[in-house]
Amino acid sequence: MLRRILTLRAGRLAVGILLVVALLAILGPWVAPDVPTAKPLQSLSGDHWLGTDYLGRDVFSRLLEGSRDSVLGSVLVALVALVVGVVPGLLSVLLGRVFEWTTLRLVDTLVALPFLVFAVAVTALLGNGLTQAMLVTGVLVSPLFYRVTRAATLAVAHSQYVEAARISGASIGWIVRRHVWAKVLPPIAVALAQTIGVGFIIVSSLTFLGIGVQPPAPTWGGLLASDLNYLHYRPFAPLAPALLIMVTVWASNLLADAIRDVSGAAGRALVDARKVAAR
Amino acid sequence: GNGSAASGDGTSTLRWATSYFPTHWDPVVSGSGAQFRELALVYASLTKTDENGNAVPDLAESWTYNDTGDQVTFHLRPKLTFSDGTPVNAAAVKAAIERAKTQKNSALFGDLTSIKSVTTSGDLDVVVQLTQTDYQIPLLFGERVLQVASPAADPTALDQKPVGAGPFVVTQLTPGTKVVLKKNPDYWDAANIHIENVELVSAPDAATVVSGLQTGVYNFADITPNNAEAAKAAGLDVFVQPGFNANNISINVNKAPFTNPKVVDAVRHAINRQEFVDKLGFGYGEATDQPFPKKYVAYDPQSADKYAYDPAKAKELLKGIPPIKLTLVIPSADPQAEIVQSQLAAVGITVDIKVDKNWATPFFAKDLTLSLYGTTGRDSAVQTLTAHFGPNGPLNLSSPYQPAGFEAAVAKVRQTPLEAADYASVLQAATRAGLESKALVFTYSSPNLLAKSKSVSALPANPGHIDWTGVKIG
Amino acid sequence: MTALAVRDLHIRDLVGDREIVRGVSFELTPGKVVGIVGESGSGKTLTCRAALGILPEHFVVSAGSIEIGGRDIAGLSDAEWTGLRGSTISAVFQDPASYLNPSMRVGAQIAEVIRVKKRASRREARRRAVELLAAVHLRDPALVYEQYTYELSGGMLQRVLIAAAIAADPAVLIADEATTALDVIVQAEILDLLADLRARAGLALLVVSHDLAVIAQLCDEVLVLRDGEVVERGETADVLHEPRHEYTRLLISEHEQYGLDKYLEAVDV
Amino acid sequence: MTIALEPGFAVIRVQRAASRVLLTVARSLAIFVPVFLVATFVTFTLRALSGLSPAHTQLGEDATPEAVARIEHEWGLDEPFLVQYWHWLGDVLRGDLGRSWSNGVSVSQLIAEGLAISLSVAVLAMLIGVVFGFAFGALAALRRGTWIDRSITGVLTVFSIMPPFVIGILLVEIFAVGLGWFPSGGYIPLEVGFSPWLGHLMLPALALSFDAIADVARQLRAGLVGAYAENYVTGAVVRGLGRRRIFLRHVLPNGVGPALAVLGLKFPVIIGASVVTEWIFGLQGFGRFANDAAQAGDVPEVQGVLVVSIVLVVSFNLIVNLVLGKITPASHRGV
Amino acid sequence: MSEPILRVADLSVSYGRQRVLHGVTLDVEPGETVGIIGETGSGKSTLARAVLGLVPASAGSLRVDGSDVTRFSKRQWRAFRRRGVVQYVFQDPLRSLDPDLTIADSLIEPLLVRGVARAEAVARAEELLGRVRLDPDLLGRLPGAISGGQRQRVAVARALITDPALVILDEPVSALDAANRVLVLEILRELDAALLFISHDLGSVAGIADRVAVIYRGELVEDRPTRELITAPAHAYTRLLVSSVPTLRSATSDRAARDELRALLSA
Ligand SMILES: Nc1ncnc2c1ncn2[C@@H]1O[C@H](COP(=O)(O)OP(=O)(O)OP(=O)(O)O)[C@@H](O)[C@H]1O
Ligand SMILES: Nc1ncnc2c1ncn2[C@@H]1O[C@H](COP(=O)(O)OP(=O)(O)OP(=O)(O)O)[C@@H](O)[C@H]1O
Ligand SMILES: [Mg+2]
Ligand SMILES: [Mg+2]
Repeated sequence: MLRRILTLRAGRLAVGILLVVALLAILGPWVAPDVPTAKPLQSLSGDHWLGTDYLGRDVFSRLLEGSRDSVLGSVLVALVALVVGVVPGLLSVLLGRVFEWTTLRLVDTLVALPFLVFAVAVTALLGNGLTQAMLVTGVLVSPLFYRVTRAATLAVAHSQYVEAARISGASIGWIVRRHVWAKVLPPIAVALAQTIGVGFIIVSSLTFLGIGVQPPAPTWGGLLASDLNYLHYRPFAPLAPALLIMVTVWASNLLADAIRDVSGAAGRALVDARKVAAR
Repeated sequence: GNGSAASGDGTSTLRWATSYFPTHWDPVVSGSGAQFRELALVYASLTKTDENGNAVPDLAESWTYNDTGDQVTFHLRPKLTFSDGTPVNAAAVKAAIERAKTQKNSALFGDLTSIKSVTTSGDLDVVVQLTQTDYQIPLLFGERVLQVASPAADPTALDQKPVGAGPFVVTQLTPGTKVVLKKNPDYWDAANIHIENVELVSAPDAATVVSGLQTGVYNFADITPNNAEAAKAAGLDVFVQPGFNANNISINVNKAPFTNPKVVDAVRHAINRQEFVDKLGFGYGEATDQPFPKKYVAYDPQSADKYAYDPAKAKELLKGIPPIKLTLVIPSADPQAEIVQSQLAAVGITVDIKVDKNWATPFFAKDLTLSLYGTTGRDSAVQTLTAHFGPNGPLNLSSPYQPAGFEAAVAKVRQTPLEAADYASVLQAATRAGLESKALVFTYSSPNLLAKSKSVSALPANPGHIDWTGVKIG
Repeated sequence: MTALAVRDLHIRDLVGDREIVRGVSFELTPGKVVGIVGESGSGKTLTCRAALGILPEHFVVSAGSIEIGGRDIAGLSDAEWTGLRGSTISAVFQDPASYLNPSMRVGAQIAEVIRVKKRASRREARRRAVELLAAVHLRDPALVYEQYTYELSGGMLQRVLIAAAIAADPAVLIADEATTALDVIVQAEILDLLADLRARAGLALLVVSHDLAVIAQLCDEVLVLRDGEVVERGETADVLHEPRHEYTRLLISEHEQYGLDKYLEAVDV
Repeated sequence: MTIALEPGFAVIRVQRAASRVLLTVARSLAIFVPVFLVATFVTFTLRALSGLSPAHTQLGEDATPEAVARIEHEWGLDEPFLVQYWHWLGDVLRGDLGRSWSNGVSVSQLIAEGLAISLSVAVLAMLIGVVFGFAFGALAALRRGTWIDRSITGVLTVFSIMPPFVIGILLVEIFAVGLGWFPSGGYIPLEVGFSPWLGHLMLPALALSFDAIADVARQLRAGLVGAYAENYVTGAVVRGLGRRRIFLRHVLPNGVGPALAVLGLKFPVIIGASVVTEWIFGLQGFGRFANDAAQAGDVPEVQGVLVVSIVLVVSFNLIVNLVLGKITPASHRGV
Repeated sequence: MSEPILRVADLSVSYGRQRVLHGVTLDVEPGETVGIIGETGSGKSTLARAVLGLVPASAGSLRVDGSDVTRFSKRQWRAFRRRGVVQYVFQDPLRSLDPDLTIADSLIEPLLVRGVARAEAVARAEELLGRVRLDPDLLGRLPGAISGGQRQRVAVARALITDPALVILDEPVSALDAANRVLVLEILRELDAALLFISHDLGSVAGIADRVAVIYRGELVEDRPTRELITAPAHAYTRLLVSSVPTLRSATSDRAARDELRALLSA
């Protein structure tokens, strides 16, 4: 799959950017230069590549330090959504009517809720932690996974080749392993990539509203939100975190598109066609 | 800048964006210090303060103490009415004081412990019997504690239909967000009120308040220090309304590790007050180790710099004590906490910051070990002192602990008439006694920073108050 | 006068860079029926599409000519094509459901053609559309008019599609595998209907099928296409009796070995 | 014969339309009721878990444990959980969302006041989203593969990856502070005048519409491109219909479905994002109310917010379904 | 006389309230080829699905290869299917092969399910490919990468891999062109298994079936040797069918007769 994604230019770009982001997340806190605090709100200089923040901390180091939480945050959102969405999505097709009905109603509920309002409200009720905010957001975006999984599973479950397998005496487990998984995984991967993007935007919006912040732990969203308060001193300061967020979201979307493009029979054909054209 | 976008209506309208929009419009119920400034648009008090913080007449023309100082009589101005037509008389004031003492959800009865009873004498004289000699009462019955509402109004309805005898009358009120007022022609000093209309709204994100002022959406707003430069650059008047603001680090000496006085002292010496000013003040505010500004009568020069910034000494004090880990609990994200964290880290104390929406519960139950608080102060210095240092003071995280000698010093102040020659020294002695408290480390006083469009004329510089007397718009 | 003349048509795939149709010629006069048979991918549909001016992207007519009503189609503008289609040449295809708009009542799709091509009033168009639905042997045409595609069976849809195709009285109707997906009984009905139209309105028909027997039902002349080339052509009876090309012989033997023919012959004899 | 049939047409048509509307309403209700029960129950449970209490909002610096207990009793918070839920639900069904912990005002009233503003903004945002979304989407689809298509897609991508608060602040800086075209915030009721009202709504609506524009345009483009590839378009071409007619009558109705569906989903998103925009633009609407309620830990307000948003979204979906059903009956087949 | 491989007795099947088959009785002897003919929606596929246990019978009984399967539980069915006595070929070979599995994987699935070792199964698959005239090279490809005719032969091979006694073919040739059709029919003719050949086109069944059963609106209206059925159809529907099948020699001549029969049937 990855190899196929890499045959697309957009796919290479997306994977490249996300790799850098992942590296930032893993190494960021380690490589962040431990610059002592200095005069607050300096603009760019040799000592402080991106200037200093309102407490005189080096913005560049803060961005690096913040990478892990920022990335983990949206990955956590996506993972929560994945777990909460995929399993019921699969089971809604394979288990009985009662389960199907119940989960469908629950998903209808979640979809009906205005995202941020709910995230804000529930985080208020659950206490003001980044983790709470993430869990809530994850649950709120889980319908995407539920629907995607369910749709893919439904399509496969009613296909002739599954019927053919049943006629050969295959069990449900066999059918899922052999026929369903391969069809369900690509749309889940698409949803996962999309959700990481959505997660970034939502988590940063919540941070802007002051929800889910646990100072002094920096996040890109938090840095962006606080930079907006000092526009007069450092007008271009929000650019760095904003670009990081936007590029990451963009790369996630690109990746989602690339996965969509190369998955399934049509995707294979596309990739093959490109290979032929390249020769 | 473009100031004309929304201010073309000619009449003098004050468009005020406030970050402290009152949650409740009944003065007895409303709890926070900053909101009284807004409530004062509607409600007048018995007294108010002048530029020096002295009590001067408001609804009461004058007042007289008996010889023992345990009874004070307020003489009301004649022929005043509330905006519902009810006369402002001694009965009304008596009712107001009693309501503040007895109403179930009153936030004030803690402030009124000196009041034994209230009687009327004739139509205009209110006689207040005290439980002790207390010459602070005229200061007490100012904006903070005795905004007088009409006795004819149903107290439960006051929140939505405030009826007072203040300079303005509410015409429309959207709870929590917006209130529209017009000038009260029956206000005793109406001749000096030149503003016709007021629209008070709850302020948006701090970053956009200045844009709002700049584009004329508002013409008056409180701003955060970081926005002061921008506001000036946008051609706005930026000024500081003097006040009694003081931020502190609250410490609970009943809990480890602060049961060890050395740790408390270490914290006292670890705090670099100037850093707060430098980083958060943007040229405004000043370092302080007392809950009073320097020029105020209660400020005790002798106590200045008692625990100066001395990290070496702090480290010295901590020697031999096992590593300390603390949780600093605050109600919302606050850079002060980050500064405290880094300063304590510098002397080897690890601090975790925990933002807890439910902060008030443990704080007022005195369950926290370490927290931050900022007071807006009170008109009566004694009140400020007891709130911080008294055994039951709400701001004393270490209740019932109080510093030795504090109780006596405060009693002495109460017994000293305000105009007595030694009033200042007695008061300062009480401050000195209070500052012995291990429960509080004062850091800096954040300024009451305001920005206004140039069309709004300067405000009287009454500390802690926003007084519209004489202010013109246009 | 020829209604449709295709002369030595070549169609080229620009992307694959190969010629897919190589030298197809035939001529249709009013009332005449020409059939094209051939295996899958032999270029039957591309030939039809070329005549309709709707070749898929990157396919072009690389040589030869097509004339519709005596007019060469090379260099026709968009507007001219629009004027020609529907009122001079029209077509029906396999899978009729997909060739009708699923979100419009089927009757309205016929009336639409009449309104646009015949400049008829709304009422008049509706009246004519109902008449057309009756003319293609749909029972209860007024009800069918109000229905959507998903409410009709394949046979009914093919009739509706034919009604829409002939609504503006074209001279030529192209039927590309128009009966392939249908039940044999329905197929016979549609073939009978096409025969009717040809007899009654003098419609010239181009019938495409991969089943020689279907062609044999209707056509005066047959073209056998293989790999883009005409391997056999002639009067239907001649081709059936004296197939010259091996592929034609395969088509015939399929029917003789596996079809009904052998039993029917027994009866005939 | 045809004349006799005329009334028949009308009757058939009306019957079909009526039954379609009824069916849609019934279906939406069938979804709504369980959704409502589940959602309210969850929010109520969260309240119980949160441990928030009206006492502190009210008592401020005077919160002794006894005073807290007294106030909680007054609010009925010492009753068993299910009893509380039952009472609350009963009240909600009667349209009473309870009273605010901070000031005892009826939550329904508070929300109603804010909602007028938020809905004005949301509707305007939706309108902008629809107009620009459709214009961009249609243009990109009609010019698919050209530089126009690519640049529209590029702009839309930027729109969709910008966090809403960044958009808001940018708009303020550009259109209010920089160009001075619109006020930077605040709200003027419609009674005062149409153009000041609209002027105040413009920037927040614009900020909210970006995401809608991007998604609607993308879906519309995909839908239209897909519809153009369908056989019925070939069918219409072959019948000799003109480009414009094909676009309007055949491509658009069939390609618009996903865009409309997305539009339906955008409504909750816009209401949600209003939490941010109203905070930036100083609008005292529903979103600001939600934020304030949440920040203040005022549980009845928070619950009211949730209930109202569910009702809003479900009713909006109902409208979308009805419109969708009118435009494309195919949606009834689940196609 | 040996027991028939399939014995359908008085079978009725319903989908919910809708009765799709009523009282169908049909025997298939080992090695025999029986054609099932009927119009769209007449219930042909339903009959096949009932035989495979994919839809339950609402009345009547089914015996397959000597076992009464009418009341089989899910578990019994699974065990029975694994024996591979009955196999099925779908109309559309593209959709009956998993697009993500190679031809080899699809082919050997019935054996793997039974627990046969992979190597053994692949060997068997290679052997079968020869019988359906396919190149063993194809084994590594995906269904999308081979032609329609080849796919249908793969589907046939897959059905044969368990050595079934009965193969049910649902419109196996109607999506194929002439050459492929002939090829598949030839392959089928060579088989020893009994065939149940379903089609709406009498023409495609006539050449291969020993007997043809006609289903009309859920009822089996005629069940006779092929020649008899074609030359002397008894039921009106069968008569219309015979006269509707396009043949090389019939022209529009039977038109009048067809119109009459249509009128008769729609009455
Ligand atoms: N849109 C298209 N894109 C790419 N190739 C095409 C397209 N349409 C047709 N072809 C190719 O052109 C050739 C001729 O196709 P055409 O559709 O004319 O065949 P046909 O004779 O109609 O076949 P069938 O009987 O399957 O309909 C085939 O090889 C096909 O692969
Ligand atoms: N799963 C199902 N649920 C409900 N009804 C069904 C189902 N499958 C088939 N039917 C109905 O049962 C009837 C018989 O269907 P069946 O598929 O057996 O017909 P068929 O003869 O195979 O038709 P075709 O030639 O089109 O394949 C039809 O009316 C069909 O609509
Ligand atoms: Mg074709
Ligand atoms: Mg079938």
